[in-house]
Amino acid sequence: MFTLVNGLTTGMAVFLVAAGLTLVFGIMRILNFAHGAFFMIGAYVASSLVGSAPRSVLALVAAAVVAALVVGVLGIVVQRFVLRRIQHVDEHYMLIATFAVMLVCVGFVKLVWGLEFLSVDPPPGIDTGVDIFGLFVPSFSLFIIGSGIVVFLVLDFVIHRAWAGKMITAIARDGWMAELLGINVPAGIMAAVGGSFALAGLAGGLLLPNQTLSPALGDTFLLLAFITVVIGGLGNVRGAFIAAILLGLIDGLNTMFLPAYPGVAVYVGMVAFLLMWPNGILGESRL
Amino acid sequence: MNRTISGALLAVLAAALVLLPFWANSGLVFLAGTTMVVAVFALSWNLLFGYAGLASFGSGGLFSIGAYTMAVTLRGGYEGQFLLLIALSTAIGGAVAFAIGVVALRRSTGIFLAILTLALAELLRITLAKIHWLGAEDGIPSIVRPKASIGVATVDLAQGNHYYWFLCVACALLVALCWWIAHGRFGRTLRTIRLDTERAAFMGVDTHRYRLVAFTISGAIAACAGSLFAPWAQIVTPDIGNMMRSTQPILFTLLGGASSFWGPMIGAFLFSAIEFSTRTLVGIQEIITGGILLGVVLLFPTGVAGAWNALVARLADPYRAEAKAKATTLRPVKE
Amino acid sequence: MIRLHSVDKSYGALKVLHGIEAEILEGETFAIIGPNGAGKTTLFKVMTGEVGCEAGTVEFLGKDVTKEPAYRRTRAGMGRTFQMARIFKEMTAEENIVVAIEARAKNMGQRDTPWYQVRPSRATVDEAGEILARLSLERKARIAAAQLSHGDKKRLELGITLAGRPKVLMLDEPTAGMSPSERVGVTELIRSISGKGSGLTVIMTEHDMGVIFGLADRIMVMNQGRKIAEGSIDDIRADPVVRDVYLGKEAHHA
Amino acid sequence: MRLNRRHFLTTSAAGVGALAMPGILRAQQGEAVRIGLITTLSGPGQLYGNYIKDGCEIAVERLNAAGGVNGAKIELVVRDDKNSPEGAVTAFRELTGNGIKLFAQGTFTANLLGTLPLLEEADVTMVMVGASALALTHEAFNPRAFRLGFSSPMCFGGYGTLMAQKHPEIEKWATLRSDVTALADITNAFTKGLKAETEKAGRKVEVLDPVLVPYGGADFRNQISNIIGSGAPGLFNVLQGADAISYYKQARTFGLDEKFKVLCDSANEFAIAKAMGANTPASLWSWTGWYPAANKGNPVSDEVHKAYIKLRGDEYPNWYIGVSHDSILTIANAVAKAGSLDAAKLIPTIETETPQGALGKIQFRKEDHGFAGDLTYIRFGRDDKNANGWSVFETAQLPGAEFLEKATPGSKLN
Repeated sequence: MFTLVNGLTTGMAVFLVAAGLTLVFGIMRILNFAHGAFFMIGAYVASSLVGSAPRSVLALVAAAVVAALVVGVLGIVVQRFVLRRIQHVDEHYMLIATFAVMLVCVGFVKLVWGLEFLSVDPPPGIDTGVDIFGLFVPSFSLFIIGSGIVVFLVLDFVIHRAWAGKMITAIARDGWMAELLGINVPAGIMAAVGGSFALAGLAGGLLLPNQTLSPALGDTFLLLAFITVVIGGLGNVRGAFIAAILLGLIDGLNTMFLPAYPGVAVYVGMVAFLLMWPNGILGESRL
Repeated sequence: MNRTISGALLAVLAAALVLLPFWANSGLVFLAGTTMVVAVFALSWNLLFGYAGLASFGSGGLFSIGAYTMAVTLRGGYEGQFLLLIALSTAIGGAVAFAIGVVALRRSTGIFLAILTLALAELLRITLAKIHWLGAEDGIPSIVRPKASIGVATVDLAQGNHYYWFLCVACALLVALCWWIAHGRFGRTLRTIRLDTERAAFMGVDTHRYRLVAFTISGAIAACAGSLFAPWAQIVTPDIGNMMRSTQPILFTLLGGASSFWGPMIGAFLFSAIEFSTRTLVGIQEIITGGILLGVVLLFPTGVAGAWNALVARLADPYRAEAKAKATTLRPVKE
Repeated sequence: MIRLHSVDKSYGALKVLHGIEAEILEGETFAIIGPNGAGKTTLFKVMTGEVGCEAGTVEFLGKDVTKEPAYRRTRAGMGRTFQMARIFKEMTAEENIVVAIEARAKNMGQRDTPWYQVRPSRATVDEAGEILARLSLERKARIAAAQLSHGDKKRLELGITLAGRPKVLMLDEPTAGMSPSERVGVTELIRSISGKGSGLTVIMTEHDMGVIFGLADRIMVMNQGRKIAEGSIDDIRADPVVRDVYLGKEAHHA
Repeated sequence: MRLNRRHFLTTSAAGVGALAMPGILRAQQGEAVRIGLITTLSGPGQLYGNYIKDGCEIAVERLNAAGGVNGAKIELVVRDDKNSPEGAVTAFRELTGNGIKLFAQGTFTANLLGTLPLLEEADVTMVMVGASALALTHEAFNPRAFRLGFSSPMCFGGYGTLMAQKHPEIEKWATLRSDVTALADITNAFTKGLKAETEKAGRKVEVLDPVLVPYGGADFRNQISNIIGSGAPGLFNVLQGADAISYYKQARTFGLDEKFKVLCDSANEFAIAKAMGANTPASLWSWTGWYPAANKGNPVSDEVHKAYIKLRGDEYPNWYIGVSHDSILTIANAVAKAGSLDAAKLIPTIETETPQGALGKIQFRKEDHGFAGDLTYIRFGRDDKNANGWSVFETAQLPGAEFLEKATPGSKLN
């Protein structure tokens, strides 16, 4: 039972990171290697703001929002000066460009924050556990699960219901037509890209008390987020949400039934999934 | 004109490589040997990507299979049959690639194939790190450089720079093989599949079979490169097939230019040159490598080979080059 | 030549073909017409094997090919072009034809190039030259296909198809997007290829009635996924149902 | 924001200077005594590589200030092994090609295994900095290499012994480690030491099978729940670096401090406290290779400690600082005594000399060039009274020689 709750926690943590990744793919059709690095920068920025012991949940969330803004701006800069300049070339050059951006980001983090480990504690209020029907659940787990669900609901609403989402969808499907309809396409793309990258920063801030900060932090989540995004169907936020939960559960069952081979089930599960549903659970989506 | 300049340059570079041990530092010689092997490895990857339109992110796994096969058989005392061992490693790599291709290619292409192969390579790495018989994480060290006998002549590859020259010959042969595959009828047909799979099918081409064959050949050559690498580095570890290894050929190919046959090799040598010339700037390696990659991508979006072709074409015939450069962003594979 | 028997096809919940029955005879030029969305292109795809069908059978040369993939049908003698010309843009016009000839040669077991030879054989190059000449593209042989004009691209695609020496030539809107003068040229070209005595069967869809009436022996009219009429040009012109749903409206507009 | 600008600039300037030098050509030997340092300066191991570099640079500075070696200055030539054996081999061959005969190399075992077979041909002498893997002094033993590091049976066997002595009341131990084979050796050594000592005292102790976590994981809650569920009052934790800190952080909510009477960390020492500050576990043991406060009265240790504080402003240097300092010291001392860079003369000198280093007397076992220094264990934890939120409660030292494994150079230890 605890495995389930914890699987959900892991899943939601991964979803927080994967959401931005899948959106970037939906808008620009690139698998962004630098996403993990942006996540890491978000975490470092937030940690510089709150110090090692945040005073309240609000302080943590506020720091996460600021981190999101910083990373969003960073994302816009990257989009403007790097990705946009090569978007008409070959899509694979986007891949190499994001890889290069990742290297620069990691180097930058090393220079600014150094190599020593940094740690941020859960703020008071979510630093203990609660008893739910006799099951001990850390309240920070609930915080992560809640954050994941909120982010998902907001994203889902924006994409499928709100005007902004429709506009972005129109741009993603047919930029030329959108322009004809009077939508400011460059501004729209910029906002969407900024928003997607900002999600990485937000995730970095929210997950801050969950793990330790080191320049390798980006790698920890990047691969899991890649897997989630692919299993869920590229560009599909709902798919990523479901896939993230599945991933968390698979990993949980792994520790339960195959404790001698930690972390292996995720890969095996992914290979099996891809062979069964080569287009992801909910299919690919252009946003 | 274009071809003459490029050909002359190629010849000069090849000669410089062969003569390297006579004038360069042994570290540079080692790096050059490593680069030759990964250049061939990158070439094998581009055979799949630039010709069949399939992007694998798990090629490092096949490289690893080749390297481990060689390491284990050499440790097992089969040094006498070195050439046979290379063939064996190649065959095993090909067989594994074939098996993966049979299962994976029918169902997934594009990014899904990329992620699938990546997952398989990671699984292989994790598995290798757990097998004590294969040295677990520390791998198999102290691999001997054996004697190679061709008919009557026997060369002791353990001596001096003999293995380096052996690598030169072996890599040249592999490059020639790739060139032949890429430029012959098979390569032409593969290109039609990358350019328009459906159109190719409506010429009566069994696209799935061609892709499978390309996948197998590419895997076999990757494993062959791995098998050549094991006695060169004299140690193999599970990390020999990690994600960095798998992204290596992708970086080299895109840096050099995927649309050119020589692109992956140019990329490999350029990358090594960058790394070597910045080796003393410790601690900011990532920024340097990343910055240079970014610069190349932004300045030469067709890769270095594309930029070179454009430059040579402009020198040769300024007017036509202009028109050509405007008309196509991605140029056909030439040479 | 080709016989369709009660073919059904759906895309999800949308049923686009309802029990199509048709038989195309050897040597004739058979046109499929109908308003946009009538299911012409889908029917094409079912015949060539690009998509499967839920029910019914497709027979080619007396053999049931319903389950056969596209490349096998092509090997058996089908050749098709697409609405939007699909050619290998990065290759030159000549290379486009050469790869098609080589594919055919391999399928038919003709081996004129030794295995070690990299360049295409003399015979292949000569044949490509002939085909390009027939398409009046011989002067553009060395130009990258991407740079050809729209009309030339469609000609080149026809050349790729012809290089496969098909028994039945399937043209999906061969004159779509062409200027009137280009249209005349292509119509002439098709007529010269499929003229009596060539033995070539042609199946085409087309919007331009001038092209249809200039080429077709028999016409099938489709509407909303159903066949509503079939016959000679005169039969179709006289058919009251066709007049109602198709020509009729046009007549009113005119 | 802990970028030390001055240090960064000097590093870069030195780098640019070295770039300009025609290093790729076969250079002739200069006047200075050049020591090649190959360590990990990029990727995941960079943290430790940087410590090693700092320690070595402190040593060079100190030795040169004292007049160098027989009047010649020592020059350190640093290269990155790029976290891979082939990177290490490239660097090694480059430096030997430039005529360097003295080497210090360290962090990862595999990278050392890559260069060890090359020592003979290049005719060089090497000190393996901080290396712990058994293979280096056993199956892969090379007479030209000296291990200035603590083997797993020694420091973790001693660790187990210490725990059996300090906490005889604990009869059940849980163990936790990353899914990495090298860490399995550590766990086994601890278990062996613990059991041997307990049995000697006529008692019994149960050690549970290790709980495994994936290396570089992000969430350890499942494993935490498993371990706490086992009911063992003692825990030996063999996670490394960021993993370990994440673990303690996530485990706190589950009542880590209350559930376990004794918490033992393998070797992360102050990295945990420095990252976690006021949220450090209440009490935590850790092994360390060098702790200045435990070496009071050793002037070298104090000097190195001071130099490090000056360099980085950090009062709690990582143990690699001391070990890497002593590695350079060992080489320099041998060169001074032997009056030559020749390996044939240096090796017997290193074998017999016992220079005073930060770790104490540096002495190698003659048969397999293993090192048997003092073993230091520290207990630290949360302390509200201290400004940084934690302090060191106690230290314990054991003589390493008692725990050093049998010498079997050239073959695997059974």
